[in-house]
Amino acid sequence: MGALGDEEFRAEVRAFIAAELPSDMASRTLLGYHPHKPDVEFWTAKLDKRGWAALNWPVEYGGTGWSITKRHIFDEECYLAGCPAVNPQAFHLVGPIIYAIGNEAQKNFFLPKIRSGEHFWAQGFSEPNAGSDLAALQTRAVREDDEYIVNGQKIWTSEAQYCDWVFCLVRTSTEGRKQAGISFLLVDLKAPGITIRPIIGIEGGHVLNEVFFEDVRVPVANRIGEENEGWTYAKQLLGAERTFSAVVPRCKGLAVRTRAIASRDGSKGRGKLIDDPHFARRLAQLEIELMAHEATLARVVAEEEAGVNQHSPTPSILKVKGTELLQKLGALAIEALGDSAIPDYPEADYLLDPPNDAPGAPAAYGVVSDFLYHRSATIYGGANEVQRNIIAAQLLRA
Amino acid sequence: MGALGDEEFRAEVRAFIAAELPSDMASRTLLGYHPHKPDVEFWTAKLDKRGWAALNWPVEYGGTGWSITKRHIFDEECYLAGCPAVNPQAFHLVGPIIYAIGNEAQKNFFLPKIRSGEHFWAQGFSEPNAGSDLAALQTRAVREDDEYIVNGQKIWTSEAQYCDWVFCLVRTSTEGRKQAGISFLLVDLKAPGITIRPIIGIEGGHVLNEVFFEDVRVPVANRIGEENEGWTYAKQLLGAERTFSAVVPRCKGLAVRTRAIASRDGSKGRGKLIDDPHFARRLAQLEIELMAHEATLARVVAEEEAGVNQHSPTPSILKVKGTELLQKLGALAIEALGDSAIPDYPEADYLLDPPNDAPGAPAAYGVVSDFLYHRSATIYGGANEVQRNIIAAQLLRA
Amino acid sequence: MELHFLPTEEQAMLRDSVRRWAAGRDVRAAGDQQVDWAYGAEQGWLMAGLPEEAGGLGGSDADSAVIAEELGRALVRTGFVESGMVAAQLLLAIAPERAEEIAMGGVQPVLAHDEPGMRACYLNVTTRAENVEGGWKLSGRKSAIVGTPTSLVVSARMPDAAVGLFEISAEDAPLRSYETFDGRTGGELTLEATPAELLLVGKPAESALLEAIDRALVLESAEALGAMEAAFDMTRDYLMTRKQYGQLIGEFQALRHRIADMFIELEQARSILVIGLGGLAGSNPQERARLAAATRARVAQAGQFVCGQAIQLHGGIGVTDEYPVGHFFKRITAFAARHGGEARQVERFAELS
Amino acid sequence: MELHFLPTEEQAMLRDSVRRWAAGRDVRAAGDQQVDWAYGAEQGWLMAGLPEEAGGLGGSDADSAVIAEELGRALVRTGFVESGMVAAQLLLAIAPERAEEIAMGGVQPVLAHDEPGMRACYLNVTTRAENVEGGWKLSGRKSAIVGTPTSLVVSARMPDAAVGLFEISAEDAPLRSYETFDGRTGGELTLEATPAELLLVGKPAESALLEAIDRALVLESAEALGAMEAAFDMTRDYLMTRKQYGQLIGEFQALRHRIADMFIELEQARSILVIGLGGLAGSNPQERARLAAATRARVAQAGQFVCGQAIQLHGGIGVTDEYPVGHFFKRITAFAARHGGEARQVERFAELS
Repeated sequence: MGALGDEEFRAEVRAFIAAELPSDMASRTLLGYHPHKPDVEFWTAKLDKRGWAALNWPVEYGGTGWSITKRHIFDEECYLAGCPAVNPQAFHLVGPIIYAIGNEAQKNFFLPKIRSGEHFWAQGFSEPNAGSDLAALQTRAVREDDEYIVNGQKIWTSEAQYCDWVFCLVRTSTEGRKQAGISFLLVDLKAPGITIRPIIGIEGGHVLNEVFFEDVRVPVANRIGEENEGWTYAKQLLGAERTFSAVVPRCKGLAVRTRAIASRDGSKGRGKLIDDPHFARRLAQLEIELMAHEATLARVVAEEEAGVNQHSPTPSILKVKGTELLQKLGALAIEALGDSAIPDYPEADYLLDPPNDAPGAPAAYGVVSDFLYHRSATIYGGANEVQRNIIAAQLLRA
Repeated sequence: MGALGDEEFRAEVRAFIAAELPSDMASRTLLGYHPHKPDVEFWTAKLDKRGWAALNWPVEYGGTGWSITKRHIFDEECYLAGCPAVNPQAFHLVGPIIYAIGNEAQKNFFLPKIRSGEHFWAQGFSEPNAGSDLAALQTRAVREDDEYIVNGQKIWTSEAQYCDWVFCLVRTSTEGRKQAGISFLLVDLKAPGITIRPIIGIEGGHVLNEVFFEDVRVPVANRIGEENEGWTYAKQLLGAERTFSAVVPRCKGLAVRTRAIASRDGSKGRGKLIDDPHFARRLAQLEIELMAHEATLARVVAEEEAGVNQHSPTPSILKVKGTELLQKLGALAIEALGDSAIPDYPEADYLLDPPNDAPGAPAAYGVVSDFLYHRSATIYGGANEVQRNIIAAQLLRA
Repeated sequence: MELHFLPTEEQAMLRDSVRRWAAGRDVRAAGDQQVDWAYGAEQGWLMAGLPEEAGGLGGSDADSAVIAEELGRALVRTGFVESGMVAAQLLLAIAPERAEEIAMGGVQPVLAHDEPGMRACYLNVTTRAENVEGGWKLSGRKSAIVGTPTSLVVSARMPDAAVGLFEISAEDAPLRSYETFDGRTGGELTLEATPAELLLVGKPAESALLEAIDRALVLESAEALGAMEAAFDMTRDYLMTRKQYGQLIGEFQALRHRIADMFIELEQARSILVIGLGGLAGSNPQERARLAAATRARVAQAGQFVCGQAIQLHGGIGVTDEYPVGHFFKRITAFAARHGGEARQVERFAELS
Repeated sequence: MELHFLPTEEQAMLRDSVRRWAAGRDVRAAGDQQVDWAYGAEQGWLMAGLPEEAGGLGGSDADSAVIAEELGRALVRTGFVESGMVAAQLLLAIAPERAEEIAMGGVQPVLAHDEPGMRACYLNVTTRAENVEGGWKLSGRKSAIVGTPTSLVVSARMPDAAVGLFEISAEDAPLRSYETFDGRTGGELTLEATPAELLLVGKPAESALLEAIDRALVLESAEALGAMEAAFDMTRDYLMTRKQYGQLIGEFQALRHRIADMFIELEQARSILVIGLGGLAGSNPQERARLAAATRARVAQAGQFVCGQAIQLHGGIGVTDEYPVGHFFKRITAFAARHGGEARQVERFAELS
């Protein structure tokens, strides 16, 4: 459904992708495995050359200046075509904070390196005892002249193992409410005193990490905004990306893939699973839910552009609904695979050079892995329980 | 499924019902309308004559002394055959309290009159500001010589309009915790100072009432147990009836009826709705859930008889699962009816003398009314939210 | 397909005016349907969606949806949607010369198309039309008629199996009226060689009929959306008023999450209505039908959850006839039962995909 | 049908002994499957459900279920259920003279019946048996084989279309082993005129096969029940340990209601297992199949909810390979995907009703 119109623009995006995206990269991405760094670097550079890397940034910082509608179309086309996703922490999280709050030196140094793909960024927010209750964080930064000495630990740091920088919330004061006394620092991941320990996910992949800081020296010049005001900046950042957390393109891709899986000959006895009315209607049900969800996103986008209805708890709704749909679709995809879901399909073997006697079915590659990985979707970025707290708080304020 | 075995006993019950139950009474009951008092009186008397009225009571008080298993079989057969239900407040609630806590005079006076159907009882617990938080009740009983003077209001009093007595929780002291200072009184509904105001339900029926007490004089002899100990007795009473709140026979009846509704010729286009695999499987799903629920009831019954696993929060589970299944089955029955569900089928007209040009379909009589009435099933007897609190409290106690 | 996510200024004004009118109504009672009808006709509600040259106000179905939503919010029982927006528009398309009469509310038509067990197999018409001595006579049974029509637009199977649309005036129609469980007026028509005027036949009749059905699916969904909004608002207020255990019940996290879930569903319903209206405004009948089916299914699902939980969060008072919230639940229950039920509409969506 | 809701004293002892053995295991790793197998054989786990005259311990499938539940609790990867309880019992019924070898664990058979896309259309066998020079050769593809069998019991279609059961020793079988996503050993068999010994043919073969399948459905459900119990217990403990916002997360009402819902589902699974076992003990094959399908479906539904929410309530730590809870989720996900999925088992239940 082209709920957002603008078919001309859509065609331009398609043509660009068709011309520039190598097919092996596309198939790797479409299978739903974790991003492959060389692919992301390659594609970020291509986008940057065309001026399309920082699609959510204002033109003055090298962004596209596109309307949210256009960005959504672009995202959707990229997703469905299998373009590698640019480093999201850089483009969606720290980038906008740097251009909104950062000083000139920070903007000039960091923003171009994000756009070109030279700097990959990680997010250092959560700590072992500060998950849903993020403000309870304890990593300390003590000022010594023009440096902070940072000690502590971050956890659930996505992709830290191949990132260059990490933006952190650190405690610079223990006075007052716990939300006060937090500062926002940009830290070079190659700095001495940083140790990265991988956390392997239940899908077997390495996305998450623990990051340990032992007397890490960070120039005061790398602090964003004022000391002890980091919580305010972080909240701004977490609320901003409505569209990103709605995972609409990913859900659409999964619905299409599920239909394809269920349409294989012999997927149910001697027939096709998709011809089983019960299965077909459960898939249709999810497609309808997805249609309503996508329309909600489009409506929020339209409201945002028009500057109306700003106090509705819609970002949380988009996150809750999108991630729950993603999990439901994943479960239906596995059901459609049936026994073919069972083998563990290790990434490298199957993608780059699948053996001739490979067990299972190519239709299954990556489906279970993606499903297992996305159990985290209802947990990260503010667990869905926290999102429901936020929705209720907005609805029930007197 | 005869999950409980004992087929011989089941046959005996069936034979009794076949011999004694008038068919108009059976059809009236099976349609799911609210109990018709003359039917209940008739049937209670029949049961009493056979010695089967107080099936859950010990033999010494004129009960059957049956195992819980036998009671369950009996209940199920009665329900499926359309026997009117005996006054539940009398047999399931106050009766057991009278024989367990009451004195000899109370036992001798009240119990035979319950068994014979001479006394119908209402329950006076809830108040306008004491619903889920029952212990917040405020109806006062002030002692004056050998009488209490009762003032206050009860609400949601089922069937008060045709009951003879009401058992009430009243406040006899305001000292200490709110649970202390509550007494358990038996009150003659014909006593001066009592006013009953009907509450019409969303289904249009009159089951509920408000009961107002204005200087109502209640003999101290009608107090159950000790003064200020009423909360303990009430808790005993609310926890006792595991099987009653599981609504298994009612759910089974509704599943059978839903299947019949969906099996009508032309219920979907020119075919039958039951031949639609999607509908058939959703009904099968509920039948499976019901099977698991019934087996849970049977397991709890077996555990209770064996005296094991007594601290499991199973009564709450049975109530939650049973009432939620009842509502799901009701919704599916309405879906099966489709347009035929829409006319309002007033009780008396249709049951006793349906007009020749009656709109809708006889298959629909009582289905919507029953569905609407049972929105209350997840609210009364401790709302399902309260039941989940209870379950969690038992699971999470250190 | 172009979608309109934001109300126009005119729609906002229209919404306000309907809401002001409905504000004082008792949602528990039907009110005087004749008075309502006359008022609505005067306000132009019947014609909101019609072009000016057809005697309308030059708006679109989206304008009708705004009105329908507000009527649903107030649980208005009069068949504005069924008669004023669906059947009148169908009649007008066939008989444009009657525009003025229809626009003024002088005729209150209703579409008698459903048959017992049709279950949204819309072309499964079994009512038969026979040509007897130059006139048409219909035989069959029509169900689920809403309101107190002055004129019935009846579908029937022609001798050559094509679909025909006929008109029967209410005084000639053997209409058996009854009260519906949600307090509206319903009716069944038992036709036994009943004389009828032929309006349209064959493919044009079928197209007009299917468009009217899709319009009914979508605009009734708008009405249902309004009903669920009102039930939601009432529940939110109750959570901030009612105390138990010494605190507002809206402070209990389990109930907070429930109202959050209700709001999520409400927003889904609101969004998919835009999709359904986009389908009505489009030019592809199959796509229109597909999106109308999706809209109907999704709104029915959301409505049953929202209004069911509205009762649950109210507790005892919610199941009484005296309190409004149960009346919204009944309206949504009836809405969901009609047109074959939500599962059937999901099936139609899948068939049309 | 007689149902046994309470464990016997012997079953309680059996449960304790298996639980003691499993207590020290790391649920995140498969362990040494040969060692496990030898231990289980020695303990009589393979024979728990067999009458003494067949070399068993004189118990019933209910005893096997007790063992299976405890094995599931510890996420034991070895195919005790698939090989020891299902295939061995099938082989024994056909070849009672091999009782001692089987009971001692000297042969580890497995049933190779599933085929890609069979999806629990169990009689849809496409593997073909041909008689070549007095011996049998099989051609076709068998999937979803569990464990490291020494012997394969293979179903195939005879030249006259009857079902035949064959045996192929593992060394002669073109078995391609792989690791499953839940850390077990899986296998596929690609038969190309592979020589096989005929065990049984026609109706007796079909009956024996269907009984083995129902036993697999039910006993694997017992194993899944154990897995979900362990995930539940772990989550309950976590709620009473983990703090956020200065309080135990088990004090948040929304999470309290969630654990209550998990417990409700767990209890439903526990109960329907009794029904499934009742079916196995009964004498009516259709009823046995119907109840086995219901059991499988209900346990799969409960398991996916319980283990999914177990991860959710753990938060971040729940999605790591290092923490046990995700491993239970993977086992249940694989369990639910097999045998056609829960929806297919609901369909079978409906077909058999």
